[in-house]
Amino acid sequence: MNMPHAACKLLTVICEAGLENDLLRDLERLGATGYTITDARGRGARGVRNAAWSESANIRVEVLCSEPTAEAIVQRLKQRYYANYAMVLFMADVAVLRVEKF
Amino acid sequence: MNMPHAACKLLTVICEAGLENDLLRDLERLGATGYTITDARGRGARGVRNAAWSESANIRVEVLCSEPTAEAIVQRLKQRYYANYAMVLFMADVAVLRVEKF
Amino acid sequence: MNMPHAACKLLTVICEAGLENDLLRDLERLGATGYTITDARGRGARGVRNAAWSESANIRVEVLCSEPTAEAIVQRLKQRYYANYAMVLFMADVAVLRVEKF
Amino acid sequence: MPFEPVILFFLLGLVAGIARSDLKIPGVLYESLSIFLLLAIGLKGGVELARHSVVALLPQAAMVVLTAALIPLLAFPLLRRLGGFARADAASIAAHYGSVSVVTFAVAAAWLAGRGIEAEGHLIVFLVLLEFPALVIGVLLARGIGADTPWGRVLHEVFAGKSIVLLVGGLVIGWVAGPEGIQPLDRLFIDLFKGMLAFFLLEMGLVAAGRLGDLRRAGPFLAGFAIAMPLAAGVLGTLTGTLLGLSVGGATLLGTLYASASYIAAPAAMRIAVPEANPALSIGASLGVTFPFNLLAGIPVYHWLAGTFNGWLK
Amino acid sequence: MPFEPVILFFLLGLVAGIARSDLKIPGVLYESLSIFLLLAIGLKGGVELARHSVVALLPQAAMVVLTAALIPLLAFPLLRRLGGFARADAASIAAHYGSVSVVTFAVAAAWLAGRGIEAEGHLIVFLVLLEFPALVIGVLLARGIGADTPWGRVLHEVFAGKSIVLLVGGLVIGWVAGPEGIQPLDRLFIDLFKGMLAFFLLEMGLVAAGRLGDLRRAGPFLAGFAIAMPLAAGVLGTLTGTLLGLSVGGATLLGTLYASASYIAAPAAMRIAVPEANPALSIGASLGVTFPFNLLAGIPVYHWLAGTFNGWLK
Amino acid sequence: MPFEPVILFFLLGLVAGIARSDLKIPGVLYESLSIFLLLAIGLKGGVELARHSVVALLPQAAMVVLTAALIPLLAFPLLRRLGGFARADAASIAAHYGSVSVVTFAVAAAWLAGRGIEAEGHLIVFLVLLEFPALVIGVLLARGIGADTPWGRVLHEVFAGKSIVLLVGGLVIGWVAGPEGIQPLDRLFIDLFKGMLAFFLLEMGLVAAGRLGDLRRAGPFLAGFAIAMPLAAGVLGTLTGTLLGLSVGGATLLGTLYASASYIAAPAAMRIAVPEANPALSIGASLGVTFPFNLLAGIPVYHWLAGTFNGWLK
Ligand SMILES: Nc1ncnc2c1ncn2[C@@H]1O[C@H](COP(=O)(O)O)[C@@H](O)[C@H]1O
Ligand SMILES: Nc1ncnc2c1ncn2[C@@H]1O[C@H](COP(=O)(O)O)[C@@H](O)[C@H]1O
Ligand SMILES: Nc1ncnc2c1ncn2[C@@H]1O[C@H](COP(=O)(O)O)[C@@H](O)[C@H]1O
Ligand code: NA
Ligand code: NA
Ligand code: NA
Repeated sequence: MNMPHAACKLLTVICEAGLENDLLRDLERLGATGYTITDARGRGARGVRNAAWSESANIRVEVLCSEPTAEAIVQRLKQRYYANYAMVLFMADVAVLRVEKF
Repeated sequence: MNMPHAACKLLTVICEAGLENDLLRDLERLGATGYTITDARGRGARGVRNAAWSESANIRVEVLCSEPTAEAIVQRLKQRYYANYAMVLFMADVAVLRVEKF
Repeated sequence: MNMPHAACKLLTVICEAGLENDLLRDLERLGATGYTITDARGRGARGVRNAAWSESANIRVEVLCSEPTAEAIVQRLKQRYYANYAMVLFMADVAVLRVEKF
Repeated sequence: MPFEPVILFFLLGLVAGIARSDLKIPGVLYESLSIFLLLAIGLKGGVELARHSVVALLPQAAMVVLTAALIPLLAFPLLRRLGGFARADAASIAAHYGSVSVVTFAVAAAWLAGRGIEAEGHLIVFLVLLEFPALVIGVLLARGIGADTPWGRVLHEVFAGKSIVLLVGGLVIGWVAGPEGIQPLDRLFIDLFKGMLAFFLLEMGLVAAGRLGDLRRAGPFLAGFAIAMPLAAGVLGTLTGTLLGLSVGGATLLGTLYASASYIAAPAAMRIAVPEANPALSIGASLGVTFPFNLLAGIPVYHWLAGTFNGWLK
Repeated sequence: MPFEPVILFFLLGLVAGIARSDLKIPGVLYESLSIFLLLAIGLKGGVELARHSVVALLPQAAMVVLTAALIPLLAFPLLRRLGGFARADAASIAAHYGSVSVVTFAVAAAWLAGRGIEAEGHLIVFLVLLEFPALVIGVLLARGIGADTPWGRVLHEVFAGKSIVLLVGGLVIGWVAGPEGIQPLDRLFIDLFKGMLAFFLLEMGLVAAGRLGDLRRAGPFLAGFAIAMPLAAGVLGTLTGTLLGLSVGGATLLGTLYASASYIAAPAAMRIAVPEANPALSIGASLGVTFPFNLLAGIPVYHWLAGTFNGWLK
Repeated sequence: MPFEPVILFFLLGLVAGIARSDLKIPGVLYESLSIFLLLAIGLKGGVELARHSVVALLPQAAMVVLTAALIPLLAFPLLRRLGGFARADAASIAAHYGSVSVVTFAVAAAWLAGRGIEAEGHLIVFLVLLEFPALVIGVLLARGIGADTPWGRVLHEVFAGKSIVLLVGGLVIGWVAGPEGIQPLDRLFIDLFKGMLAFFLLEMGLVAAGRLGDLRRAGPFLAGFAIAMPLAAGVLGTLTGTLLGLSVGGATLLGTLYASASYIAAPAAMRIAVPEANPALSIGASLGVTFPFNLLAGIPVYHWLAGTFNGWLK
């Protein structure tokens, strides 16, 4: 690509909706400059979460950030939530405009 | 990355909402350990699907899985749905924590 | 992969919901053969957009397309919306079935 | 006024859709309203049923279902031979026209009520009975009785589909609870019915506006069919009703049921059972033409037919 | 009580929002309620209109629209010179204050009704007429009449925007169907209006709580403007109403309309037409300050003004 | 009929869920209905409160809260010793059963009203008071008073949780506005209450159907507990109510409150405060067994108990 695209990490976290407030506070503290949330449902090791009511709803949170920030977030989430909460996370490489934003 | 991140496939299927039950049964049978669904709308070869009512709604299904499982799912969906249903699928490489989960 | 998977770009645009009509018109004009939209909320440089009412809602638009089309879309969006609207975009490489579709 | 005021909401939605207004009825509101309408109609039918002997209705119900089965059997060859449609498409469209539209029925009932014309309450039972036979006929027309049809899933789709579950569920609740048991729910299910119907029609107008393009693409034969078919079915329905001894109002409602085309139960079932059929054709015809036609012109026609037939037989 | 009880729901929402409660009104419910309120107000206005000669209203309507146009023309230089706002921001805020808030109007109508004070029904027609001129003025203030303004899209955004479509659509339906045609819908649109308004105000409180931060950032000038402007506009409105011969109740409502600031039609239109304006400023002022101010303090003030002016002129 | 007709909607949802119908109540409708029900109950309680001296209620309220605290303190050792549950799970389940179910209360009130049995209006105040003490007790049982419990966040979760905010908010609004202030809202909050409850129960049936699997996995002890515990708590509640001088209807409602298990406030709070507890256990028991048990069998039992105790004491 001949544009000033810069590499950046896209971290996606899927977890139970009740964690939203806590999770966002963590993200902010660890240096994420933003996030995007969509409402989701799904199935995983902790069973079906079909979003029929708020207790069984998931959220899908995306964070564009640098690799160190992504690593810090992953460590924090792993330590704080992984044992007791429905949560899955994955990371991908993406190209962004204006990398200084993230 | 110096963490035990493992490579994994992220398969994304976008299709008409009415296929949800059948599709999930297929995923389970083919060995997917989980999935995440978000409600979507869109446009493609089969026209606009604006989610104004349930017949015109799409779903967006994400499956984290190994490459062989991903291949098996792609083959199955291609053979079973591609001819007659609005459906698009794409696959990406992602890094996950705890690859044994998927 | 031993299947006829072809490489393709996945462009994701996250922006304020009020841009939907204009954005879709741009996509069509620039040669995108389709798109997928999910409703979203988030936070970024322009503050919190929590989707509590329509003025503060985001959309998340995905476009599968060739690299030149993706570049053209990025240029257009950058020039037309980036200065005045809440908008973030990123691009990833994905594998698709039937690349001629996109 | 020549037509029911609630139809104006449909027209408002249609105009807003054509003018590309940013007015959108959230999909969830649409779903909620359709659950409300189906349940309310079921409840009303159940309360009516509690007043009747179910056994006494059986012969009449059998006749209604049998003659209605003629509709898809007539539509299919017409679409296949004259229209040149593929087998799957012809069968799917036939199924849509053989089944019924709950909202069209509700508008016809409101139209009659607005004129003070009485109608038998147990027509709602016929509404429920007419929902599904045409769907099974449609699948048979598309596939034959061959072994490769996933009948288990098709029948599950039909009988566990939300419209049957809500209509039959409401019917049973209304029947078990009876008029006094349901009475505290009347504030919601009876008093608000017409307002909710108006809201729903607004959304139907918006959806129908989005279907006009499909229809243009399908060509004039289908548009013509979508007007001729309900008229023919309306004649059959009002005649059947009159012969079965229904009042003019009741025969009007039966004519409307026969003339109406499904767009809730049928699309969902056909998509699973006959996936090679193009849904743009069946939904374009039923929602883009037949639904507005019945609302604006059909219902008065069926009423006039019912009156005429009733005159002949008296 | 000194104020309308429904305002308590706004306060509950505000408190819940400030206390960071997990109470959230789903966005879809908000959308559905706003569709309901706009349509209900339109219908009510249409039924009123059916009782009047439209032609007789024309001169009064022209005067109302003309004097209301003074509001943005006054607000703009104030914001520009005294407030030091950028041209686009000043124009956008001026447009918000020139347009009207349907919910503030509804609360004022409820407040009057709760005190048994009569008001002319055709005020709703003025509500509809006052929605959009200020939006056009705002765009002109921001851009001039230059060729680079996408007027086609701007006008489409204004006239095909959901608030105009629903208000005008309701007006036309109410007018065509007349009181008897609408009457079966009253159970929904009239009886439930105030309850729905309460629900909507709960959500508005939550939204307004989220806007207080924007406002703090914008500084004290804008907060002051957001209280002084409605007071000035309220004087203009009650005076205009009194001079046009409206009752005290009618003049109170007109004063409330002038004093209220839009947060449905204006933000959507300004975002498209004047994108370089910062929406946090205009929405922070109109929703974070002016809306609660009018609810809690403004309406009684406009009523007192209307009474005073009426006394002078009698 | 032996039971309240609205329960039929719960059964319909249960059957549809078990039959894997495609009927889905949109999550947003569920949220909207629960906001409606909580607010409506709060308002009703507030209007009742406006008729009483709050001070006079205090001693009764203290007794009600104190004896209800026995429920989690009894449930915890039972689950721990006899059931062999982990500490966190036992504490979380105990908290669910110590707290109350607003919908069970509403069905019991409808059941009494359907039989013309009077009950004290201020029971709603007890409903609000009983929501949260058990949640605090549950956290204490799980953690002790150790320093590592995030009490700030736990208490915020409890008191800023939507059920407390809406119940208390409604209570305060009803109390401040009084019967006449609230009266224009009655069309929505009173007249539609039972219909909305029916709708909500339909959804609860669907949700409960999805929980039966969890329960099967948890084994027979928990299922037995989920029936024995409400019966024991029902005895405690009806006895307390009778000793406090409540009418038979009032004691029935208090018994129902004690017997009911929370599935709105408790799951949310426990998830934050005791995350290592498995929510499938507590929700499976409270929603999959206790909720239907109370609806179908419990309420008549508590009424019979209340009648018997009342007979003894007279
Ligand atoms: N293999 C998977 N692919 C995609 N999403 C998954 C997968 N496993 C789990 N999830 C999502 O992550 C949520 C929590 O997963 P778990 O903690 O495994 O129950 C599930 O409800 C799904 O939405
Ligand atoms: N080029 C594309 N980019 C993103 N999404 C697409 C694209 N093409 C199709 N889709 C999505 O896939 C659905 C089905 O596509 P189709 O089968 O092509 O009609 C559409 O409704 C869109 O949501
Ligand atoms: N770092 C980020 N990661 C993920 N999404 C973001 C990020 N920054 C912004 N967004 C999304 O893009 C929208 C607009 O961003 P902005 O223009 O920076 O306000 C936000 O409301 C978020 O939904
Ligand atoms: Na038919
Ligand atoms: Na104004
Ligand atoms: Na309890």
